[in-house]
Order: sequence, then structure tokens, then C-alpha cells
Amino acid sequence: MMSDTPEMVKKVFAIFVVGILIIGFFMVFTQMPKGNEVNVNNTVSRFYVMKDVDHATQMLDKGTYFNKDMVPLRNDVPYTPITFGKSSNLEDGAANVVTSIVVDYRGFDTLGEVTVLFLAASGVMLVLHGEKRKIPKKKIAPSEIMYVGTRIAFAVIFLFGIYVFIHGHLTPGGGFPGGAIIASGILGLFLGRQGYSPNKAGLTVFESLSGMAYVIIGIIGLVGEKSFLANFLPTGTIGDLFSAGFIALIYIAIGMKVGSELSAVTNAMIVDTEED
Amino acid sequence: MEKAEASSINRYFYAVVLYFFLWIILTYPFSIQEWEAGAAIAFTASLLSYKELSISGLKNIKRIGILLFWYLPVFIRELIKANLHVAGLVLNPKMPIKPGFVKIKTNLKSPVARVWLANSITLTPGTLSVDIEGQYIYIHWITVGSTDVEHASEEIAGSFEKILEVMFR
Amino acid sequence: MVDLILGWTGVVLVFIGVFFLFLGALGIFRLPDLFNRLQAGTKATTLGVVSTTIGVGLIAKGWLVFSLALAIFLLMTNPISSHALGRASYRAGVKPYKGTNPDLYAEKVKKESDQK
Amino acid sequence: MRIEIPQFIWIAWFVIVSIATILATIRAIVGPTNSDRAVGLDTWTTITTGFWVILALYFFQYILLSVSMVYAILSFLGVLAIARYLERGL
Repeated sequence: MMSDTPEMVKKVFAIFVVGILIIGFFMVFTQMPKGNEVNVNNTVSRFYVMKDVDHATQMLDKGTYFNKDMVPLRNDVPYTPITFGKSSNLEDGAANVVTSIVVDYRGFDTLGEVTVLFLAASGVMLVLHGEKRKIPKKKIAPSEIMYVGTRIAFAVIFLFGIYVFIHGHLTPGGGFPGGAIIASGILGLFLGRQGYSPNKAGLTVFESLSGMAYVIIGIIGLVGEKSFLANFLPTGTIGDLFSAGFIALIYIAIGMKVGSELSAVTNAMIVDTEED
Repeated sequence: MEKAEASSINRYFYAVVLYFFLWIILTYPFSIQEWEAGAAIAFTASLLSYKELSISGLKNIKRIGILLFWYLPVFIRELIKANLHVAGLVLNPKMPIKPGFVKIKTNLKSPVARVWLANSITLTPGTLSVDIEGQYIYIHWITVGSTDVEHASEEIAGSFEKILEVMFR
Repeated sequence: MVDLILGWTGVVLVFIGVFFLFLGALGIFRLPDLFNRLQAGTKATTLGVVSTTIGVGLIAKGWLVFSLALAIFLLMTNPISSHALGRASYRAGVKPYKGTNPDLYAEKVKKESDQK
Repeated sequence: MRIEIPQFIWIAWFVIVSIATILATIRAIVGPTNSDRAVGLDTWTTITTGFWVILALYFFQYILLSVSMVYAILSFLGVLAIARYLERGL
């Protein structure tokens, strides 16, 4: 808020915000289902969330998960229930159904999203370009604690970003959040030291290689399976790390691309440069 | 800012070990597939970032024993004491505070050790490390006991400094 | 039986954690100046969130390893961020509470600003 | 699998955390200086990380623990960025 706002207005605003918060918090108790009685068994990622695939398979065999008496939509087509972990279709082979749709059916769309991000990053770097780097003199350097702390925290954040995009087909998450987490780790390095600059050539190489990898995976699908961005790998057992076909490969490519792009954007926005 | 103590190979392998260990923790229900992927990731990811992670390399692994069996019990005791102190302060209607900024001196050479000391000071009763400059740490003390540098150092940092001196030798 | 004991220990730990989170917020609300608020805020909320995390890890079997990792990350980063805030606000010109005595840090900040 | 936690215990946890969040919010709004607001925000994010962990138990979803890890990372970096901005260092 502005510093010349009268005290009264500030207090009224505070009371207003707090009132909304109180209403929000206490609506929780009327709107939420009871904690011990939530039935989330109707979601597929539940199997992975429980981290207990054997139990899930038992549930399948007993028929508690799928309703055997379900009426099929079309009577001329025999009703075949989807069996997780056995079919070769990608939709049943990935624990996270959303990612299977995003990467398989709408894989071309995702390629377009990556391109949009690439164009945005290129635009930022075009606008904020500068050859010479300005050495700041009046700015206050961060202390030793921040330097060492961000350096050690960077390791954890970097590995966690990799964890998020490698497990994209098992848990919510995937390439875009994973890349953003890695880029925020790089932002931490910028905050913790004065005059940090990432290896720009390395970032460019990573970005290009991962973008190329996406297209190459698509072309392999075109050659092998007669369709661009089609799955060409076995789906494996649901819930395992090595499952769900090529989703993991594509998410690794997206994660590296988004991470290096956003790091380059951070670099361009944070560093003062002199135009020549 | 700091000079590397160990060779790059040494630091690289420390990063590999640490990343592999962290990966196992993050993907806890042990499975051989996660371990295979973890090994590959540890080798490649530490190639990218071993320079940021450590300066003294594999020596750090030896410190974990001291960390677990000597540092951690003292730290947890101090943390609980600090919180009881805060609770007494906040719930007391009169709030008996007598704050001040004091300066203490440490004999620790390694920057990482000094940062550990400063962070431990932040989480112990009534003290908050505000700034660090060489061997001096500036501290906000909520109930000032002594303004003398030597005396204040002994009172605030004494118990941790001994442990950290052994640990970062 | 072991599950039962561990579970109720976890419930008690979450209660302790939630209580200290509340105390941290109360300290933020009541104490007179920024640095004292930062003291209460850092210590109480750090113990609160760490205790909550470990308690939840004890209640739900199989979560303990990840929750310990989360607790260690929080223990590592919380003091750093509060240190950064304290240093920054002193340099941004926040005056300490009027009973603050002695103020040895003011000399250092003054010396640094004179150098510029 | 896990112990049955009575409903009143859940309600007690949620009420205490809610009151804590409200107190931190008040400090983040009325704090006399911008630094005070930043301190309120710091406390707010830490409390919310704890709240995410309790919610993870409430819905019994393992992934919400990962969400709280992301939240912890964001709160650390966000507060660090605000601090660097306040001391005119960035």
C-alpha cells in the first residue's frame, strides 16, 4: 500500500482481509469431507500414491475397483474393462493419466507450448540484450551466510527439480514444474553472491539439445509407429519408474529445456548490462 | 570467495555420493529401478554442479559421525530450550525484554564452519545472528547478559564452537 | 502395538508443532520491534514446522523418510532467511526498539556507509 | 494402516493454525515498515508449509508432501529476494 494512505483506511482494509480469511477458514469445516472417510479410490494415481501396487492388483482381482455390472455405452461392441499394467496402450500404462494425455494425444500441442516458451525467452533476451556487463559498485554484497547457505540449498533444489521431472509419469508434476524449480535454484545462486553468471554457452547447448531431442523422439515415432510423437516403447508395469513408454523421455527433454530457458531469462533480467 | 581445499575429482565424487544418497531418500520405498536411475542422475547432475556444492570434497563424509552423535543432541536440547524461552517471553503479559546488539569473536577458520555457528546461534535461546564479518559475528540478544566481546562469545557460542572446531579440523 | 505407540507420539508431536506455530505468530503480533519479532518468528516457527513434519511422518507409515528430508531442509533454510531479513532491515533504516542497549552493530553500518 | 484420529483433534489443529495465520496476516498488513511486512510474510509462509503437511495427512496423499517441499523452497527464495531488495543489493 502507499505510504501516504491514511491510518484509518489501512485498518479498515486489514479488518476486511482478515474477515475474508476467517470466513474462508471456517467454511472449511462445512465444505470438507471428513478426513477419515475420504474416498479417493476413484483416482488412478492413487495406486502410486499408496506406493503399494500389489495391494492395488488384489483390489483389481476382487473387482472392488471396477464395477463389473457397468452397462456399456454401445451394445454392439463387447465391453472390455481396462486392465492396468497389462495392456500396451499408453493411457493404461501411465500412473498419471493426465501426463499420458498431454504427451501422447496432445504431444504436438505440448511441443507448441515449448516453442511458445522459447519465443518468450528469446524476446526477453532480445529486449534486455547488452554486450558489456556493468560492474555494480554501490550495491551491498550479500553476507557469507547467504553465500554458503544458497550454495548448499542449490544442491537440494537442483536434485528435487530433477526428481519432479523424472517422476512426471508417476506423480503430478512433470517437465514444466521441474524446470521451473531448477531455474529457481539458479535464482538462489544469483541472490547469494555478487557477480554470479551461469555458463551461458552451456545453457544454450542444453536448450538446443533438449529441443532437438523432443523432435527426434517424435520422428522415431513417425518412422516406427506411422505417426508423429507416437509411443514406441513398452509400457511396463504401472507404478514402476521404467514404465509408461516415452513419457519419461519427453519429460526429461522438456525439463532440461524449461530449466535452461528460465535460467537464461533470470540472468537477462537480473544482470545490469551496458549497451554499446 | 573461498579457496578450494580439495581437487576437482575429490569434489566431484563427493557430489556423486551426496546426490545418490539424497535420491534414495527422496524416492524412499526402495526399488532397484530407482537406484539405477539415481546412479545415472548422480553422475550427470554432479558434473553440472559439483563446483557449487562443496569445497572440501570427500572429507565431509567423515564429519557426519560427529554431526549425528555429538552436534545433533546438543543442538536439539538448545532448540527446545530456545523455544521454551520464547514461549515464556510471549505468553508473559509484561514481556521482560532488554534487547541489544553485541559482537562476538570466533576462532573458526572455515567459512562453512562459521555459517554453521551463525545458524546454530540463530536457533538457540534469545540470540539472532544479524551479520558476519571475518571472525566477528554481530548478534541481536533479547536479554543482554554481557557487552564484553570475550565474555559474550563464551556465553553464546561456547558450546557449539568446541564441537565445530573438532568437526571442521 | 508399535504402530499405535508411534502414531499417538506423532499426534502429540503435531500438537506441539501446531502450538509453537501459534506461539510464533503471537510473538510476531505482540513483540515491540522488528528484531524481537524476528527472534520469536524464527525459533518458534522452525521448531513448530519441524515437529509437525516429523509427527506426520510418524503417524503415516512410510512417510517418515521424506518428512525427515523436509525437516532437514527447513532447519537449514529458515535461519538463513531470517538472518537475511534482519540484516536487510537494519540497513534499510529500521530503528530498533528504544530500550536497545548496547548497539554495537550501528558502528559497523555507519562505518560502511561512510566509506561510500 | 494408520491410527484413527478423532474429528475433534483435526478441528483443534485446523483452528490453531488458522488463528496463527490470521495473526501473521495482520502483522503483514499493518506492520509499520515494509521490513515488518516481510517478517510477517516469512512467518506466514512457514506456517503455511506446516499446514500443507497436516493437509497431506488429512487427505492421505503422499504427493502433498512434495507440494510442501516446493512451498518451502519458494518461501526460502522469496524471502531472500525480498531481503536483497530491501537492502538495495539486487
